[in-house]
Amino acid sequence: MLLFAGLRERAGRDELVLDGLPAGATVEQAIAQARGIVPGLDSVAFAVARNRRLLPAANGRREALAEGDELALLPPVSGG
Amino acid sequence: MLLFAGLRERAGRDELVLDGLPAGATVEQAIAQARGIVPGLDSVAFAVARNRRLLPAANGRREALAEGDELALLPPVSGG
Amino acid sequence: MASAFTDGRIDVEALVRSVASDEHGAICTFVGTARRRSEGKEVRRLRYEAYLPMAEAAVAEIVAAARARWPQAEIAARHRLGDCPLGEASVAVVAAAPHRDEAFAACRFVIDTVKAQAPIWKQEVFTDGTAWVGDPASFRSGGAGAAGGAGAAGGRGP
Amino acid sequence: MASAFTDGRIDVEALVRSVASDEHGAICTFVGTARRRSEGKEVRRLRYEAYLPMAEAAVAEIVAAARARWPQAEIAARHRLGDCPLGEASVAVVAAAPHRDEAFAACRFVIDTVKAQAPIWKQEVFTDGTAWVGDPASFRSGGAGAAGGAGAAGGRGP
Repeated sequence: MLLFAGLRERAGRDELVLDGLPAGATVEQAIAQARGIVPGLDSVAFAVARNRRLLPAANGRREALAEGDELALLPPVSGG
Repeated sequence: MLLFAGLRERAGRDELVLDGLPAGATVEQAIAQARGIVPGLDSVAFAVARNRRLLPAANGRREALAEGDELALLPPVSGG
Repeated sequence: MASAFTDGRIDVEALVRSVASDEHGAICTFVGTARRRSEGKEVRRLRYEAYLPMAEAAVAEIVAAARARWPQAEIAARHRLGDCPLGEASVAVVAAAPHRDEAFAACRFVIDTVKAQAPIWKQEVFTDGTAWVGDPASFRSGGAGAAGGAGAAGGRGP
Repeated sequence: MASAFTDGRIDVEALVRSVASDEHGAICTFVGTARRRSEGKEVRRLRYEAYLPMAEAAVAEIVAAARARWPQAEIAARHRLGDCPLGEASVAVVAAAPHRDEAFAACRFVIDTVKAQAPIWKQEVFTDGTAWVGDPASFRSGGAGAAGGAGAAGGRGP
């Protein structure tokens, strides 16, 4: 799971390896595991990208993960 | 009286000297004299500047001229 | 203040530098260039003429009006006179401001108002003659050299 | 297609040349630069980070959407990553089109959408710490060097 900006700094690293997620685990389960690793993960409203596409805010986090998926947590963007 | 762009080309020169205008002549009288000199003067809708200020379209041409006034006939502008 | 008019190439980068600063996060630049085609006809180059003292005052007033409306903006404008080859800039407007709303709005206001109001005239030079834009009856046949001589300096002195 | 991202200075003139042609009479350029002040605080420099493969795709999609909407426009965009000193360009968008309505509209659309959607993050480096814009809880004291190391390359590879 890739981390950026303030989330990367909070975690002290730019990638988390999530072990032990059961087969068919959802995006939300992966995020729950990240909560135990990244201090203050919920201090910022982040979006989630799966394989470089933004997940729909509505129920994207209920999707089941597949082998090799690239997840990324994206704090509010501020380019420009 | 200064001429620009198509009016300058129609007249073949960039300035007309208007002789014999009576004291207290109006802008319109000066234009009438220019009509006799510049072929096709009214083939383009021109504005009139007096001392580098645009005359109001409504009744600016009824203004009386003063000694040393600089008149200019301005075809539709097309800068840019 | 520098003249808003030049007989040669417009140095757009210098114009940008003249308004940029680290107080301004947004710079909007508009450059108008000479197009090869105009209403279906092939253009060889453009030629510009101005009523110079009145046009200088007009551009200065337009820039002042923009600064009154967007007080934090810095604005510069330059217009070319005389011959303008295809692809080269005939006019440039730069607006620098703290934020992009002001930069876009001020830049757009200045170019729109200069085009609508400043006493500047554009002549299109075609392969078969010349014509003043906005004055269709001004077409003169004779190719690129037809209007040589008159207005060669591109503008009138005071 | 060239990358929309660069670790060094953005060459705005080269970007303009890449879209200009004598078919286009209007070129609108937007440049965002690093400002000295942000909400009353003194900024020493900016630092940008991106989710690079996703951000490249995002900018390409935004440019493609603009070209679909303004088919005659040519558009180029470049964003800086890593350190951006005060006064230097962090982002540049150029739109060339036959007429200025399209050039302004396409340029504005691209910068607005890149800022709103592309996965790019700006960190302000103050004299007394750093903070990611839009993530106030991310403030870390310790001055300009605090965030060194992580993200030094300014972006992530694929």
